Amino acid sequence: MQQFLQQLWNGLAIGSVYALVAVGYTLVFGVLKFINFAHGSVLTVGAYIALYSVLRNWLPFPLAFGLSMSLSGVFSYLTEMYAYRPLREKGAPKLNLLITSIGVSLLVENSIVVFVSPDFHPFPRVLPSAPITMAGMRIPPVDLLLVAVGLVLMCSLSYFVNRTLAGLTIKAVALDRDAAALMGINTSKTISLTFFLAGIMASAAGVLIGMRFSVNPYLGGFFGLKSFAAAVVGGIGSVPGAYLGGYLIGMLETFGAAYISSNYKDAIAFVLLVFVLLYKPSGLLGKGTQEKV
Amino acid sequence: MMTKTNGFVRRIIVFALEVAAVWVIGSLLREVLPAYPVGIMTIFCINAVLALSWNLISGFTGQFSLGHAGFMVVGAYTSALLMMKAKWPFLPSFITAGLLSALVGFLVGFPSLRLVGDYLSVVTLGFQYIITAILNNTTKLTGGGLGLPGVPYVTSLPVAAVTLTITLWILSNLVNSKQGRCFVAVKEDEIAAQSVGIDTTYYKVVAFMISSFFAGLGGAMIGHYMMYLHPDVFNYAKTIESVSMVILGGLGSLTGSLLGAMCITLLPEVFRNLATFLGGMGMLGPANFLRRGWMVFYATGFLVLMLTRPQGLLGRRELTWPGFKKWIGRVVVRKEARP
Amino acid sequence: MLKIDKLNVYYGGIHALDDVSVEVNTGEIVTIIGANGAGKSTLLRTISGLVRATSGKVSFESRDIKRMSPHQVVESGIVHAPEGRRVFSELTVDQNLRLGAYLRKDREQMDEDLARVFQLFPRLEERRWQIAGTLSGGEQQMLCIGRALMSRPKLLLLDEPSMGLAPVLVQEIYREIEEIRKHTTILLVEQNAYQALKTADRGYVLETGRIVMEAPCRELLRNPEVKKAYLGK
Amino acid sequence: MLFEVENLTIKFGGLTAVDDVTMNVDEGEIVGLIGPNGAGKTTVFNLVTGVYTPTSGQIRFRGQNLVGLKPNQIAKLGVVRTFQNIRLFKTLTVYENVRTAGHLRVPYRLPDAFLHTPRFDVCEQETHEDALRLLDMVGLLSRKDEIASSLPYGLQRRLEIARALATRPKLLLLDEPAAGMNPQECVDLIEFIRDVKRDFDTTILIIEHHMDVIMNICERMYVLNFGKLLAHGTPAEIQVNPKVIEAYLGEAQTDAED
Repeated sequence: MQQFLQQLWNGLAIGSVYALVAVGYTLVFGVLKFINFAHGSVLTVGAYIALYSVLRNWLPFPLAFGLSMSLSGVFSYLTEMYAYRPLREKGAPKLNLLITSIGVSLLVENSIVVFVSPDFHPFPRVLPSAPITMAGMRIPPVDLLLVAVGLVLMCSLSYFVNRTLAGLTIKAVALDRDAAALMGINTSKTISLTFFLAGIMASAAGVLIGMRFSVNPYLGGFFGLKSFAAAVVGGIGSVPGAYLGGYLIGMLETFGAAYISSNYKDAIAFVLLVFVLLYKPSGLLGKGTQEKV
Repeated sequence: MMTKTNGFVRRIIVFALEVAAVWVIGSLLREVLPAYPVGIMTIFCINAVLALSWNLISGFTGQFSLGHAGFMVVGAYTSALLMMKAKWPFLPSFITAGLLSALVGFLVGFPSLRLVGDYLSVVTLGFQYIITAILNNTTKLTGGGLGLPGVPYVTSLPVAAVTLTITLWILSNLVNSKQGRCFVAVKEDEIAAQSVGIDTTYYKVVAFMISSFFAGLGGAMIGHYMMYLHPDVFNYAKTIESVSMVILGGLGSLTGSLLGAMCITLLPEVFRNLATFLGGMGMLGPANFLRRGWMVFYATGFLVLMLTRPQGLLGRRELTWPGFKKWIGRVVVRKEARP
Repeated sequence: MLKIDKLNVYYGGIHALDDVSVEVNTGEIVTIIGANGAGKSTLLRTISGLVRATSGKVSFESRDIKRMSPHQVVESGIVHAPEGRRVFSELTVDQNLRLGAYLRKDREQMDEDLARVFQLFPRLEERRWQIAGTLSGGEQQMLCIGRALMSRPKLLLLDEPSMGLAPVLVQEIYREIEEIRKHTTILLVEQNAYQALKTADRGYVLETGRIVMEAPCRELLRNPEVKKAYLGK
Repeated sequence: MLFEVENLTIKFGGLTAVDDVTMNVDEGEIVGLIGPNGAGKTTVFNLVTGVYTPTSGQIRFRGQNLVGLKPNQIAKLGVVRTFQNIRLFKTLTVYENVRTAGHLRVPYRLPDAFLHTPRFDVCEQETHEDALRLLDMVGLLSRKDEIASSLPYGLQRRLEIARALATRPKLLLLDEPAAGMNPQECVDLIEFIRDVKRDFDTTILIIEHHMDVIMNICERMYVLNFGKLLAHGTPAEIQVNPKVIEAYLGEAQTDAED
């Protein structure tokens, strides 16, 4: 039982990471209908910004965290501005957007390898490393922070998207871009806002996952992909779906590793993905769309 | 009917002569040239097979697959293990490697090709991760994460060049057939394709299987060239390598894939030689940068290409002899026209 | 108020609008009638900035609006209730209406407008918290018009408000249009030519991208050619 | 009876888009399907061609049930359509559009394609010639190497019909072929559809808004309104049917009839 609770907690922690990143995929897919393969890179960029701010003693950790989130948001916004928008305005096919986003992720990853460092960096100790014992579970403080930050960010995002007018524009653009424009919504601005928000969420995940494991150039590729699987499992385009998918994959992974075999841990997300897509191609909470004939 | 048969026989004979010529030239080059350029040419041939096979599913049929490395790895381990453990000769191992990849292609493709567009890329990518996980954990059979040393060396330049020639011949025959036209129709507009009776699922699965077959052959060649296998050789980056070749050359152009494979194969070599040269001149800093700098150059080039010429160098056109002659003709005429 | 001069639009190889000139004066209802594919919707989409014109002039209150993006057009006082209703199907009626008032910063005025829309379409108030996708066709049409009115436009572009609606509902919608015209100028596109001509002051007949006739509606209703082509007599 | 639809119904959520429609088409007829915008005409085509599955009802073609078949299977049986918003293979040439659609009449298999066998040569030669002949018949031969999407609108419509004809349909479904055409083009189209019917020996079911087109070429017509069948008869009968005039032509003076 104790072990079960411990795994449940671990799953929750790692699931928070997936959920935070997955929601970015889902938001961007909502407004632009394409998979932003560069979304994972934002996570890496965020982790590095925080790492260097702390490593070089530029900023205390909480400020570094905040700086990382806002700069990554801006970075995400810039990728849209300079890589995707020109293509969109030319009316390029969606496949070109997808390929371009792969190019962006290559550029980010390779630039970090070449200009920064190809090595794995442990994150400097900013939190006590001794685990906290709670109800028999041993919880590293970073996990506590992860779950807390995850919950706060996810709730804020949901509130923003569902309850504020600016947030509603994201939904409106996702549902019908032309109709949104006819309401006086500046759709380009809404798309930028979406990328900014997606960037903030991803970088929060990036910093925390960097603290939990290590910071390296491939961080985004690895977690980004599984988070994408989470977004699809939950139903891409659906914000609660992204959260559900994230936690689900986090749980399955930790329980799979604990009770079945840790060797297949990284494959679990994709096995789940394949099964969900076969059973319900639009994902668990997604709405099926049929092309209009 | 008689003349038709003759035409067929003649084409087969011409093709056999071509293959023989490629073999002879390849063998000669291997004898005459130093190991370094021979190696690059061999790698080019392997890369070209991989690019051509990815082009069939993604360039012609429009199904963006990101699991190409997954099919390579199936072929690589199958051929290597058949030769090492079952003591099969090369050719049957090689063909079996392709067939098994095609079978895996069917198993992955049949369910996932019902998904639309972007989802396919994710499922195929996921498949590649699953297969890597499986290989990493079957230590007894495949060496797992320790790798598989002692794979027999077979992929000499003539072998790779002949494989490329056959691949190119079969694929160009295929795309210039009813089936090839149906592949393109699926890419153009699935609903319209169905409306004229094209079974889009069937053609997608067929294209996927053929693509996987040749990816398997390419993977097998890699194993028999490096004489060592490791699951991580066939990662996402390996897939992206083939993707970049095709995109550079042009989605839906076979000769474009050859061109793209050539450029991408040469790119790191150019940088490496430049670095060695600079190192020799005593400029160690820039030399060290260049050694890794090609990666940034490669990524930047990839992006610039997508933003400025997304259809690639050739678009959907093919390089052909008559076309080449026409082009030469135009260039010459233009020069002569000058005062 | 709105002045369109020699407008040309190409749309995927098609010359969709060919030297179209249309004028709308303050307080009028002007209608554009024509068959499917004649270019009526394209004209409205060009005015609202969704489609780019190749040549010609579009000016609104003597400002050139041809190069404006859709949200700038809305800012200038034109709002377009698109064909096929296009409500945000997964949002509530209330959210749809609030998005309609997106450019209005003043909360009080917004509540006032909301009240006005509910007065016009009491059924929307009953269904205020319902998801728009679950409304009936007629209710969605009301929502579409109500949403457009939330920005307090000077000019309302209405695209086929009667499409797919039962006759009773068509009459109801047109009663509300009579109401709306008291405050707002309207450019109305209709396939239901009879209904449109009965309601509007002036009409244009659009045929494969060209204006072939322009006259007060009373005259168009009597015109034998119009009768033959659009009124089935 | 070549083609029969019985009690066809489809519901999308709360909306009944097609409601209990029964109709039939006999061999060699040209039958019209008219009704106001949003009446469910295109939905009927989508049901017949397998794009949607009906909630209830039957569709039979030459006695065979079409419900549950995939669009490509239905096309293979000989029921082929065009689309309201033209769906060509946009980046292919005119010739390639027609040639691709000829695939159903090419019997060779994959190995023939790999090796370009003698059988392949014979079949390819035949379909090549057939495609050219077809383009000649529809008057597109001189533009065969142009990219489909670069054609003028009217010719794109014509090409779409030619592409459908390349499959040699027994029943051709035309969805608003005259949309966006001027009166002269409409006259040409009427001529063209008559030619098609004669030369290809096909039966035609046509959705159209242009009254002059539909009244001119149809022997019989069905009128839909709100998904329901409103009337059925010859053009002359339909033209004077008060219910049709009220619903279709928008003259809603009284609701006394309901």
